[in-house]
Amino acid sequence: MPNFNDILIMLPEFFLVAAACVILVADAFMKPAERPFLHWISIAVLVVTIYLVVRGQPSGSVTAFNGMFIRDGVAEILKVFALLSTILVFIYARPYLVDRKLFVGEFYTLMIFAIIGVMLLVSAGNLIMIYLGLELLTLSSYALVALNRDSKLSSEAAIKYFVLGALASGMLLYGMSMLYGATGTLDLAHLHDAIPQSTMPHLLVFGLIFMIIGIAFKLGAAPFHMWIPDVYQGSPTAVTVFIGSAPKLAAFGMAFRLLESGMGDLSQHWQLMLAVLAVLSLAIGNLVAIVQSNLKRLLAYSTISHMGYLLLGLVNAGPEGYAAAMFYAISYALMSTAAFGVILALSRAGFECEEIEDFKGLNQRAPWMAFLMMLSLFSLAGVPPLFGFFAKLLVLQAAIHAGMMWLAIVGAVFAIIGLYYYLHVVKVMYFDKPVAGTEVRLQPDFTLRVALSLNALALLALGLYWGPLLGWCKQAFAG
Amino acid sequence: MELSTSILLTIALAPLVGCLLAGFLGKQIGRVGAHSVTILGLLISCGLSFYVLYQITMGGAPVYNHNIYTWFEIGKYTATVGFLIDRLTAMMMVVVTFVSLLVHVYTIGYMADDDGYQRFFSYISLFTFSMLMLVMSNNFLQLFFGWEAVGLVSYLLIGFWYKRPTAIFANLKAFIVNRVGDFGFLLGIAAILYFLGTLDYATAFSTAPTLVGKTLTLTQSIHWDAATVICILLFIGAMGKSAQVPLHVWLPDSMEGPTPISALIHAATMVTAGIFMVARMSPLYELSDSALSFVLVIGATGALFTGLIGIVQNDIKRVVAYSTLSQLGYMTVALGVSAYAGAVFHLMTHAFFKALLFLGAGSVIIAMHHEQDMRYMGGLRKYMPITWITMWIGALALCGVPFFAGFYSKDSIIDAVHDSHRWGSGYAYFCVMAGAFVTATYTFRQMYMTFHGKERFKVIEHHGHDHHDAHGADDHHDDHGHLEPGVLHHAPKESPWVVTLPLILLAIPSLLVGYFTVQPVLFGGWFGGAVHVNEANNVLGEIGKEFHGSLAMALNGFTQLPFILIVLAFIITTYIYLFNPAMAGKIKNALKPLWTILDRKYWVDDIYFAIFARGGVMLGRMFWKGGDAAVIDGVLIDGSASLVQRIASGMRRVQSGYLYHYAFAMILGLILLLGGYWLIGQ
Amino acid sequence: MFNHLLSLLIWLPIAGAVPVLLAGSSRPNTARWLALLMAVLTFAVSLYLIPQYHADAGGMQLAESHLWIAALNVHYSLAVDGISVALILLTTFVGILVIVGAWEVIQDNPHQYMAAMLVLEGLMIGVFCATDALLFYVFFEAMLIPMFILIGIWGGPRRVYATLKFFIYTFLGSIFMLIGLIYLYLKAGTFDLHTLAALPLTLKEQSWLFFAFLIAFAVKVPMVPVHTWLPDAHVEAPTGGSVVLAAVMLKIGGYGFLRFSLPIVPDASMQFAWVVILLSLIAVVYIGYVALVQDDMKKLVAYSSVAHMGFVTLGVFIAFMLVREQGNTDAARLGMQGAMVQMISHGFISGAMFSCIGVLYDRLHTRSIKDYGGVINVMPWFGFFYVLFAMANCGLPGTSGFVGEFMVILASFSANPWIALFAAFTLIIGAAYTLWLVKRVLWGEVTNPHVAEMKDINGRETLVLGAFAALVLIVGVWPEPLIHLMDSSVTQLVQVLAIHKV
Amino acid sequence: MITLSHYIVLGAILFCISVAGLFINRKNVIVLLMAIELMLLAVNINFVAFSRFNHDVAGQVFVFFILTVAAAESAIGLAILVLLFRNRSTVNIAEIDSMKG
Repeated sequence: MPNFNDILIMLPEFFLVAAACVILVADAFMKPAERPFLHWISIAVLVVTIYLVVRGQPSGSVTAFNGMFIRDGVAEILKVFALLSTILVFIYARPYLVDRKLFVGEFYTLMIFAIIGVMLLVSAGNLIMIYLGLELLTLSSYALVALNRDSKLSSEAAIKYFVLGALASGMLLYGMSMLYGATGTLDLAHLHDAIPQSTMPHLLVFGLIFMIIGIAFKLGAAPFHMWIPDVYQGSPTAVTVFIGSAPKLAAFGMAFRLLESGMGDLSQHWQLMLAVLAVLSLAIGNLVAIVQSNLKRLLAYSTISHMGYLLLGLVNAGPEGYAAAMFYAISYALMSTAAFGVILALSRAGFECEEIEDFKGLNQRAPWMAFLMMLSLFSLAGVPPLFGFFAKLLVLQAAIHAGMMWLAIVGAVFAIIGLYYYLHVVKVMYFDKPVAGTEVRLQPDFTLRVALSLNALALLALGLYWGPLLGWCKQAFAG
Repeated sequence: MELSTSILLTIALAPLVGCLLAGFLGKQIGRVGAHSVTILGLLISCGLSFYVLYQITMGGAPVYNHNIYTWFEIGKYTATVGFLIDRLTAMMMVVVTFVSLLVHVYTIGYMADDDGYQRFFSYISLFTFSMLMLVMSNNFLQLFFGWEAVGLVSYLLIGFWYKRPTAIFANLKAFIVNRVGDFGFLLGIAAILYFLGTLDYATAFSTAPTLVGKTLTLTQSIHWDAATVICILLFIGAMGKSAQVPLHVWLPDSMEGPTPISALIHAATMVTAGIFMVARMSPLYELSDSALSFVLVIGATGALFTGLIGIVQNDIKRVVAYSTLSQLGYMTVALGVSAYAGAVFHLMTHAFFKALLFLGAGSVIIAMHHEQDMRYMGGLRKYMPITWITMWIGALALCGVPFFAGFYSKDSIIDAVHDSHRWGSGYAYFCVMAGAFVTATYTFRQMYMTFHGKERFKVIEHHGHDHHDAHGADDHHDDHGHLEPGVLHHAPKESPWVVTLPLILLAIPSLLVGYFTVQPVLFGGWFGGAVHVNEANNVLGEIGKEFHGSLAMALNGFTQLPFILIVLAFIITTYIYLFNPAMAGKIKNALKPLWTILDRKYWVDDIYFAIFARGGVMLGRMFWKGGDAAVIDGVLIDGSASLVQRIASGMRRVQSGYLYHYAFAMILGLILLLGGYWLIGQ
Repeated sequence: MFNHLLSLLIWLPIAGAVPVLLAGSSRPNTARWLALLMAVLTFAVSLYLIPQYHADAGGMQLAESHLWIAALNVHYSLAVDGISVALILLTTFVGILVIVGAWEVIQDNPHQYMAAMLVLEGLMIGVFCATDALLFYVFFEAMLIPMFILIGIWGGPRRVYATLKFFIYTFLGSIFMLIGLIYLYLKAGTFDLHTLAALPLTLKEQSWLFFAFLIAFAVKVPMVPVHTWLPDAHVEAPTGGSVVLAAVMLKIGGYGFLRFSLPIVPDASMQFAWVVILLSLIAVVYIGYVALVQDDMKKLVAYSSVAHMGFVTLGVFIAFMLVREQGNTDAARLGMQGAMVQMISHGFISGAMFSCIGVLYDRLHTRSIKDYGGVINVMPWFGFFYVLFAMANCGLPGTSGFVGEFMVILASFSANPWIALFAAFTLIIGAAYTLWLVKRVLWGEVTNPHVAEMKDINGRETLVLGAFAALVLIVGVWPEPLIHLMDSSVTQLVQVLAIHKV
Repeated sequence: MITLSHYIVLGAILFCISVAGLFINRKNVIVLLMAIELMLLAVNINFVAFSRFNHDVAGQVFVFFILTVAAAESAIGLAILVLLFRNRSTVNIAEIDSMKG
């Protein structure tokens, strides 16, 4: 029988659900002119949620509703950064949506439902919760991808995303069912205890494999990455920037819950599998990115490679490995929001500014934007002293510590190949002359400029002083 | 009483100051200013050099050997800059500064309206400074400094007329050939440091005996005697600097430079640096007979075969140049038979009469408006008597006619070779003896073709501008409007006093210096500790036993084989060039092949150019195109890049855009994982 | 402030870059003067090192250390020894000259150019100060960004190829070093270089680490066969870029060997010293020949840089043979000192050579040798400097170029005569390619009419070249002060070599 | 006597059919939606069977959730399908390939 304490523990989620409903209704009664209120309200809601998440944070790990819901350090960090990135997404998205007549209430409600899904996912304590959180996130994302109803590409992206996503969650469920069969429980904690004395080891591993597929799909690790390029390119940039940030954190959380909390004892199995996936992702992501001409698609492939690096952290299967992976997920979320943010800032009505050619001579047109883009690109490439470098450092260290020197070397080699296409974009921005027809928006929305600058400069700042963040991550897994 | 450091510093630095003033303030102080400051500097250091010589010889000043400052000090290795002043050094200082001073004066006339007037004075003063640093050094580092510095100035001066393609080719050639020698020289110094642990002369010489028995291990099987290795390496340096075969090729080309420096650098001083160095290192050389034999053979070869080339030369300066090569050979031979004093003595006398010959040749060239080909001269004696007489003095000295300076030095060398029992001395004796004949032949030929016989040049009085002695830079050639060779605008005339005065001042020592100094320098052990000769090798000592004074030696000289050869040469050349000029051509045709060999200088230059210059460039191009461009960049760098490109564009096709392919990929992934697990399960 | 002197040195120029950047393209002169001010200030501060650093004491001095990343036990720790001091002085000095040199040469966005230069300067100083491996690595890599920008924006026609090649080449080298460092960190639990130096390692581990370091620093030096980025980078870089690249950046490679390979993996370094020595000798001979046939002045000088840097690596690694096989520490010191002096002097000479080429390029806008000839006729003063630096480049005694090579050759003869034989070959080939260049550029009649119109160097250029010339001559005539500055540090390094870890 | 394995095998067969349906079918998107439904049903069979044999009710609870979500999922799926048809007036998978490479 749920008591009031359970509700307190889940307060942020409840608050957000309530807010989502309010916004949904409010939007119905609002005149289009009043939409900006909606924008600010949504941001306010998220800020309050962050506050609730941080304030109510218990020292250790507590559960609610009989272990359905876990609230611990990991969940806290992931939620905070997921919410933060979503706030950034709201700010970046607005001018873009306004220009394209997409500035509608659904966007905000769907986003908030998606973020609720993220929050449930990262603090799920039970396979059912995982499934529900995941579906809440993905179903909202399907709709968001299709937000621009008149775009061929969007609808194509949506259908591809939908079908593959359904396939993936089907496999996940299938795996869950096997796990359930092998252990007779859906609760992750009990699962963890039940696995050792399970009588059907093969069934367990089968279940594990299907689950890994679910995770890999959500992360976008090869060979379950096929949806990423098309969805990133096809969906409105305002949605792409979201898909590139919070869901990745959620995916990491899901991986952690399932693999560590649930199946930690099977690590000797899944470590190797993840290593294989990591190598594939690094290879495919970095290589195919080289031949891209569309920046969004290029960043999509770079996402795949980055998920490969994230997996390097996971294969360590130890506290510092998870810390490194989470650190990597956070850094990636910040970097991709910054990169896509620049695209959003520069695009104007009738000009998406998503082809690499569109960035020619950006340094002459908008030096500051070019500089911010350069920061995020070098950070993505992992060049010190930027944030991305230290994230790479940590995951490489995790891999080496796990005794997988070969994996670290593979990662290093592909880092070099990856460097090439990031540099190529910098080259286009700085060394080429601007071409006609790519006149970017010169005076982006003020809040956007501020937020974007903060976001990109944070990559530098966190590069110079990232100790506390790492400490926070480590401490989350220490317990 | 002890020499004062300040004096020595003044001697060395005075020319440097002159150089800097003339060089950097040339525009401001003008021509007169330039030559005044430099000549003043030279006067100071020349005067002080004489004073030092006096102090060392008569004044009973002890040998001066002190360091000025430390160049580096690393553990037990120290390199310093300092002076060692003993009789050898003092004599060299006097020779250098004296000849240099005269050349400075001479230059006033010779370069009178050359654009690079100030620059030229700055260079020759810089040269004097470098040469002084070389001879006054008390350690190998400073020696090498001077060694290379004179090379630099020689490079600058040969290319002084930098518009002439031949000049800038010659100076590059000179520098690089010298560098080949320095290559060995530097290794020699390194070897000394390795075996003796010091760069300081005194220490090195005092510890030299410890070299005996030491060997240098080149491979497991090859061990070379330490002393021999050191001496030969050092001598390779001398071969470069003193133009010994096979590194002699640069000296004749160096005649591209203005005549004054041919006299100063390429006859009197720089080229003798090698001889000086070996004499200086005598304590080391005495330890290795094989090294000395090497020196002996090299020197002897040079003495004869380069002289032969001189016979077929028509360029008045080149004749002198080849005679310089041959005379350097004589000095080297003397070194080879441990007659170091003889070598240095010949070095001194040669400095005087060879400088005289060069300056005389220069004076002739002035008169001929920079026509250097002797075939267009002849009968000049009535136009320029002073030059004529002084040059004859030089010529006789060169041939070694008794009483002239050259006689004493050269004959004693020949005797020394005769008495020596060192391996190769037989060959050397033949060479120097034959060399005496050859020397006389080309010398008389040169004198006859220049001053005697009928005039082979035409004079067309040329109205409008009557310009003075034509001069170096070829813009003057230009306003001659290039008539055909041998045609002058106005009759040749004697050069101004600034030119003739040095000739006279050089003629005097060329005539007398031998007579008065042979006794002490050669047989009186004048050099004292400066040169060291083992008793076993002391050939000069042997000769000394039969020495009864300069007069007796000279009189005795008339009866010796060398003099007879000179007379023979005199008769032949006189007949050919005074009475039967047509005969020269006949002989030439009769001995065509021989003549060709000599005219092509034994093809040495051609071979070098083909192998080293052309070959080097070819090799470089091969390395560049083949190594860097093709293999490293082409295959490794760009190759791997394009490989990545290709793989990438291949992989992107997998992303076909078809939903069922995407789904299929996921199934493949599933199969991969399941299969992998199954495999590992096996 | 005394105990933060090094931090000041690093951050002053970097912070100074901000106002320069803010000056904006609209006020170029403000940017120029600001940049110059910052460079001069930095130089002044660096001069203050000389009294602060006690040369006789040697060792790491002026240390400052703050915990940077507690979770990873990474420290922001700086300290300098004699070698670093010398290199820092070189850096700050060159820093001024490149800014003066670029004064009116750089016309588009001078503020960005100057800012990049200042940032670069600060980062390079950081490399020479860092005593924490990770900090070193951060500075080491961060340098690439401003250099990438410098070459890419203000470079020549093929700048994109060159700058990408440069960046990726160097990144490739260093990423493996990073893996090596992580491995060390996992063993030692710290990135502190002292601790790592004391860390016992098996020969197998050492060998792997040695090659990880080798590739990183070999690319930077650069050593054959990973040198091909240098000619391209130099040819395309703006004059200032080339000067910094040649004068300072290459030294970081040599410096890295001293800080990493020698102390951390001495036994492997001993075992594989022959590899480095062989490569260095190849650099001297092979690259000498390649330089001979270049028809682009910058390429020629770039190749000669490779050849000269060969002496640095040579001097450092013959020290192993001398110490361990013969116990001849003094010769080892001689060789290593030679290497150090060579680093400094090559900084002057290559910087000067590239400045000279810049002077010519600004007038004729071509670097190909055949377009020149007879320059001396119109630019006598320039000719004076050019010949001086050329002579220094072929190691004429009395110039700084001679000192290092002389010492290295002396030492290498003690190590093995054959090494000395090949090393000394530079006397010939070096003279050949340098003087042939001089012959074709300076001497001869003026053939190209444009050459006839060239003006002699102006005051600004005279200042730059004169400053270089003064240092070249001072170090050449009296190297003792420089050597004394580094001697105790070198001695300590040599003692380190003698310590066996296995 | 029907054992657990029979159910598992049935579930597996259904799963395979649906998977096959996903990537063998090259014509209609609707078929894809059906395949997805089928897959969920396969999962449900597993759950029910396991929960029955493990004497644990949670599995059947899960099935209810899956069914609900499946409904929502197919709703969205159909919505997207309509959108797709409106934009490209076709639902043939073989023609949906404007983004590739």
